[in-house]
Amino acid sequence: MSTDGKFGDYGGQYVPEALMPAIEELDDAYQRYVLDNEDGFMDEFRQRLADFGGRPTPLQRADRLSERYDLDVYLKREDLLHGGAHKLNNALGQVLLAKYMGKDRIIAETGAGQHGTATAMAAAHLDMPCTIYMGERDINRQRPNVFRMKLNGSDVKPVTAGRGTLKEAISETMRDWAATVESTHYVIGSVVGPHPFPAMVRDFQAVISEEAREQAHEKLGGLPDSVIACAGGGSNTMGAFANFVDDDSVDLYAVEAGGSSLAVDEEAGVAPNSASLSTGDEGVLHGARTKLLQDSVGQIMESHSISSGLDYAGVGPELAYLVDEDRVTPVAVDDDAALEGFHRLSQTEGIIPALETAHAFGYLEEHHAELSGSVIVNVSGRGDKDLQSAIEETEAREIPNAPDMSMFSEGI
Amino acid sequence: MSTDGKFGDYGGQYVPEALMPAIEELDDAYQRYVLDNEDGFMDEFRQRLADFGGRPTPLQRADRLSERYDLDVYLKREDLLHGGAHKLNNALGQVLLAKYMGKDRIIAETGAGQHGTATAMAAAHLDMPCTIYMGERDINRQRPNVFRMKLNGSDVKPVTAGRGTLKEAISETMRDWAATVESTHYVIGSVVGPHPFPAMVRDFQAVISEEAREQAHEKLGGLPDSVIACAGGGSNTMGAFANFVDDDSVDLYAVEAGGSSLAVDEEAGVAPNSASLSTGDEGVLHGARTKLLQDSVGQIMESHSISSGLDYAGVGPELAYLVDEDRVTPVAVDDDAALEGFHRLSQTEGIIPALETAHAFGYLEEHHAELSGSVIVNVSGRGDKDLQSAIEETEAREIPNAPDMSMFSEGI
Amino acid sequence: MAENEAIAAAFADGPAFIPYLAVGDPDYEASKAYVEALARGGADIIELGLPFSEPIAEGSTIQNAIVRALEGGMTPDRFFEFVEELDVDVPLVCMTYYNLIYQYGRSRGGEPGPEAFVERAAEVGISGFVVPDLPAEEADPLRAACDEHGLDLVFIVAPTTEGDRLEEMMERVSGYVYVQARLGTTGAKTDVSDQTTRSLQRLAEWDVPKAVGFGISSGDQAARIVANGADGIIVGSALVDIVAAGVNSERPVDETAEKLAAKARELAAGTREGAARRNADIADADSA
Amino acid sequence: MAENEAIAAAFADGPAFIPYLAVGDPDYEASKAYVEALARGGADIIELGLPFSEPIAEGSTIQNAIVRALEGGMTPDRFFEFVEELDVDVPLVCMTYYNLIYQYGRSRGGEPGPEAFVERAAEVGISGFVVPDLPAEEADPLRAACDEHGLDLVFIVAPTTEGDRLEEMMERVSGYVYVQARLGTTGAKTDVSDQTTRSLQRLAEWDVPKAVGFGISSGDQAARIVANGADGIIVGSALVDIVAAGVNSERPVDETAEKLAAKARELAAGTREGAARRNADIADADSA
Ligand SMILES: Cc1ncc(COP(=O)(O)O)c(C=O)c1O
Ligand SMILES: Cc1ncc(COP(=O)(O)O)c(C=O)c1O
Repeated sequence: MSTDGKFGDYGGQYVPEALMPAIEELDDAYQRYVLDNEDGFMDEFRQRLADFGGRPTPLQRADRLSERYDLDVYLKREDLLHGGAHKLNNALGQVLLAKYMGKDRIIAETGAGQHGTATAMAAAHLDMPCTIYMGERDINRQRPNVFRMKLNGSDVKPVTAGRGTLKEAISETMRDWAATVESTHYVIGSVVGPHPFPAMVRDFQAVISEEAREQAHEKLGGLPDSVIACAGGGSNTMGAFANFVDDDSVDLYAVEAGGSSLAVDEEAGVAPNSASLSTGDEGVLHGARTKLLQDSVGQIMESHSISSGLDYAGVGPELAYLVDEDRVTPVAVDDDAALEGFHRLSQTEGIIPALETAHAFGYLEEHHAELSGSVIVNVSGRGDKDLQSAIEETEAREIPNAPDMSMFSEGI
Repeated sequence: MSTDGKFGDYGGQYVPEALMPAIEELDDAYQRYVLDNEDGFMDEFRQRLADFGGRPTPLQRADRLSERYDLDVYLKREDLLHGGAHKLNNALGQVLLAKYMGKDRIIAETGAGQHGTATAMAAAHLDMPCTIYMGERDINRQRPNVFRMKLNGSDVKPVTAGRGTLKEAISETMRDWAATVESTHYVIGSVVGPHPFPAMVRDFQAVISEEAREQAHEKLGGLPDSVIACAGGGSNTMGAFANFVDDDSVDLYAVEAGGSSLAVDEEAGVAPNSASLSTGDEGVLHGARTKLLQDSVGQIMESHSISSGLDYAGVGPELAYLVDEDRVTPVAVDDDAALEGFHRLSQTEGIIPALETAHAFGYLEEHHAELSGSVIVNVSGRGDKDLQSAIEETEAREIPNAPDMSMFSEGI
Repeated sequence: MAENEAIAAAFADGPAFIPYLAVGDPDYEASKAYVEALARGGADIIELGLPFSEPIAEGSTIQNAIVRALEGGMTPDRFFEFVEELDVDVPLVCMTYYNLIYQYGRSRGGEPGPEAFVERAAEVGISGFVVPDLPAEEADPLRAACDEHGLDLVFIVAPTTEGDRLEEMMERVSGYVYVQARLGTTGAKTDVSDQTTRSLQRLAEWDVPKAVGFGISSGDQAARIVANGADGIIVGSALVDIVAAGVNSERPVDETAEKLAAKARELAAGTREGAARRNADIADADSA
Repeated sequence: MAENEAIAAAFADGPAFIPYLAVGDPDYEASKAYVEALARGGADIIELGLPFSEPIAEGSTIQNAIVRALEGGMTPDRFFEFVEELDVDVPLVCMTYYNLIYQYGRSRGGEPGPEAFVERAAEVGISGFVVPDLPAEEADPLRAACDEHGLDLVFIVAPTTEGDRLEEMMERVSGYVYVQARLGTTGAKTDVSDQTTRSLQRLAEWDVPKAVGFGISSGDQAARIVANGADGIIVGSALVDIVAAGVNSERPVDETAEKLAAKARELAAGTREGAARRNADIADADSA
């Protein structure tokens, strides 16, 4: 990354003028506290990640998958992080940073609720008042996560504008921030948004590959041949890749949600997938230039995935850049393959992955023959949040390795 | 413990004759593999607990609770263990032991489903066919856990006899075991049942206090003044106490479920609590002599607690013994206090505890003034499984620190 | 070690038919009619189950009977009353779980321990005990109380019981041993395991009567088992099934009692038939 | 840097009233009637919003207008058609988000970049642009295209914009600066922040016209702001509210248009009134 917040032509700061001082202030804080460890910020961050978050997470050899695929499959267990996903690495980093910056309030938006719950946890832990914006429709689809946020003392604000989903929640959070920049920090949930967010979130998540690289040396005696991670916005992805990017021998695979099809429906403005790296075009969204799912005139398309955490029309600008540079290979698996991956890991290794994560295992199941040697798969999160969708989506399809779930046909 | 499986007069092997060879075989395996580390059993167990389970779990200083209570409160974070509770320590140990014993099948019973899910995970991980018996009524109350077991490839067998709850499931599992002892290991879920289960399960769970003791030396520079753990069967309790029992300066508190009242309803055969250590009498249940909730003639009473994992009429014989010896202080907090503890930890530390665990925090909230210095609280599990009950039970009461949950009145 | 005379007498003239019912299933009066029907049908000894809330050794048939009996209000004191009132002329063995035996003293204001229970049982005319969750190793207090009152203590020998454990048990047993026909818990099954034969052989060196139970449901089976050397057959679930069917179809008590008597007659006849065959075999062997 | 003559002319004889509407809200024809009503009501310049699917800088009022317009089928090409067909005699400024400007070239088979969009905008008679998500640092390509076609590029100055950022912006701005009255996003508010006064003071050294927007909803406010030194007032949400109310109450288009015209008259009058007051103040000051 160059210091101007660009990754090649990607990135930048395409935001309303009113937010510029806030992101400049944040950029300054990022440089000082994160990059230069001023006041021991990074030390405190790492210590809290260990004590509160449960780091390091294991790098576990998946014996049964290794046998099945004739590979050395290793799992980086972010599902064991407090909250059940890698999201806390970033949320804790940003809430702590907000404290160092003297902010006294946190806001965030959330779609599926994973980033919201991580932020609410971090805010409770660090005693920061926290408001989470969430589309009304998403609230109704993700009630357990809403409840978790409220239990942690966050104020969950339903957003009724538009369709009541993530995009409206993002606008609403921007709106709040634009009015409160001086006291408030906006915790963005992935490696997206204007600089410094993509770089900063990557740096908070990079602990994943920092640990994995070291653990690989211990357990594999060297570097892995490939690293695989699912990609929505791309924060677990960049976290898992960051410390391997300079190791040219390590292949990096970003697995996107292929949804029901990679083709788009221009008419309806709908892409039945969330594969912006694989199929998107360059454009400007939510503060950054990156690869997007958009129609021919530049309206953002509604994306789709069975996993709400991957269901986003954009992707982190650094990933877009690394794909253009041929450093990261973008791949996509469809909803069915993701469900197959979900059941495979659950049955074979006793780990129920998030549906997001399941895409990485769907890729492994479909393409293991193209891989060789040792593979690290980032288990970005656990699937407890997805049980209901997994039942419904599995029932609606023919998934070869699905268990009999007839007893759940009326829901769980 | 003496080698005859007794803790004072408690313990023993009150089982049908048909099971005696199985528990003798198990006792032999326990001595060899667990106590003598034959074939490196304990080394493999510890390695798998680390890689698959995510051990060590942190000992975290709870800054905000410490301030609130004017104590040094430390949290032993078993909620971060794979599966979300301490249960995996035991399940993984027993399934691995079954493998070493040459068994080719695992059975277990489960009430709330926590032990069942832990066993199903361990069985998937170790490629052991697994059958879980669960009362039909419990199945309907704990559907997400049932689904998790099935996802992990276990066969969940509904038990329709009697009231369709834990006790019938236990009988059914015994029945299966009695018919299949040669090929099958019965994974008991707590420090209960006939010898060697209480000792063996304690030894598998003792990793909690082994780590905590070492971590206390690092973080507190010495021993804590007290250790607090909730107690149902008592496995997280004995796990948290085991390595402190010989340290006379460390006070040990076992917090039982006081339910709605410590009084009993002889007529109905119901104890509206699960406080067998605090209020029970000596008797014989499920293979061991221990303290029980029973009516005057010795029929076992129906126990009650808002937390299904504490809802058991017996308790581990070793705990009964340690209470008689005045080494462990049995205390009880009622449902309301447990809910207050649940909300307190969630709001103050960003950790949503299991309702079982919440009893320990309810005790801290009510009795912190009687404690001094440093306190380790065992966070035996996370509360994701309890969100629905927490809403319902909170709504039915006046809990001073409960968040506004009106939006959830129709369920989550 | 005391030997109860009534029980010894029951085995004196040939193999014994020993039926089991849960007392109080489905209610006090019906249950009395059922037990008396068994006596009428030819029982030599009757095992009377005192229902315990956690019957871990039972199959689901008997477990359900126990639930019915408990719901019908059965308690240890009602059980003793029941035995006292019973109008039968065969020895009665109480089958229950140890906690009820152990707590009875306390329920009467004394100390826990088996003495009070055994004393009261002797008073009402019980001749012995079977306690499926009491291993021989823990049985000394109960054994002592039985000795004091002249009652038998029956142990269950599983197909897997051998060596030291078997020795310990045989040292403490009196009346008869309950030979468990196969692994598993109680429940009516149609096959007669050859584990039974092996068990009988293993027990041959002791001269206490060997009664075989678990899964016997027909006169035919009874005959074969007795022919194979058993000194008695114990039948529970097959009889409880009749009670359960009566409950489910709301059959009048006397009809169910009649069906029980008929089944008892079949089983008793099978037992005699087996004895006859065995004697014939012995005669054959003698004459060969 | 080019200066658009029409816009310069609009500020030439005193402060300008600059209303905003989202084009296509709630449909093409109604929207045309509404924009024409604004012109009738005395608009000096009109800001025409080309709806973008992710309007991150808008308050919920305008966000909802944009949703309606998109649902009504508005697209960049329809927007240009709309402008072409519009029968008004005031300069028109296109307000939209950068992605639509950037992608337009590609949608016509060429390269992405702002040229094609600007060329087409110039063709249909647009005089300038406001692009709320395009910071000055990223604006050079658009600035260059505007220069080529004689169009203005308006930047928004926030209360917090100062120092180097302000310099960069003022170097690239033409037509007018959009002075954001207060922090936050668009939306009708009743208070006139004194952040506005400070902003105007900070901008005094540049002689480009300063139009104040964000939260202006009455003629009174307009008058006060202009009296305080603004060269124009920009009103969006207060007008969009009228459109929304019309939609919600299913009012006939011409009635809503009339209400818009009336509101425009009020705001235009306020603007003139403010100018008069300021001149009087200046006269006062002069005579003092
Ligand atoms: C478990 C998990 N994995 C992955 C993602 C996708 O986000 P990202 O691509 O930023 O890692 C999410 C988002 O909610 C998630 O919850
Ligand atoms: C989180 C948690 N804590 C505690 C318990 C109680 O069990 P024990 O007393 O054996 O630790 C349970 C049982 O399900 C549990 O799930």
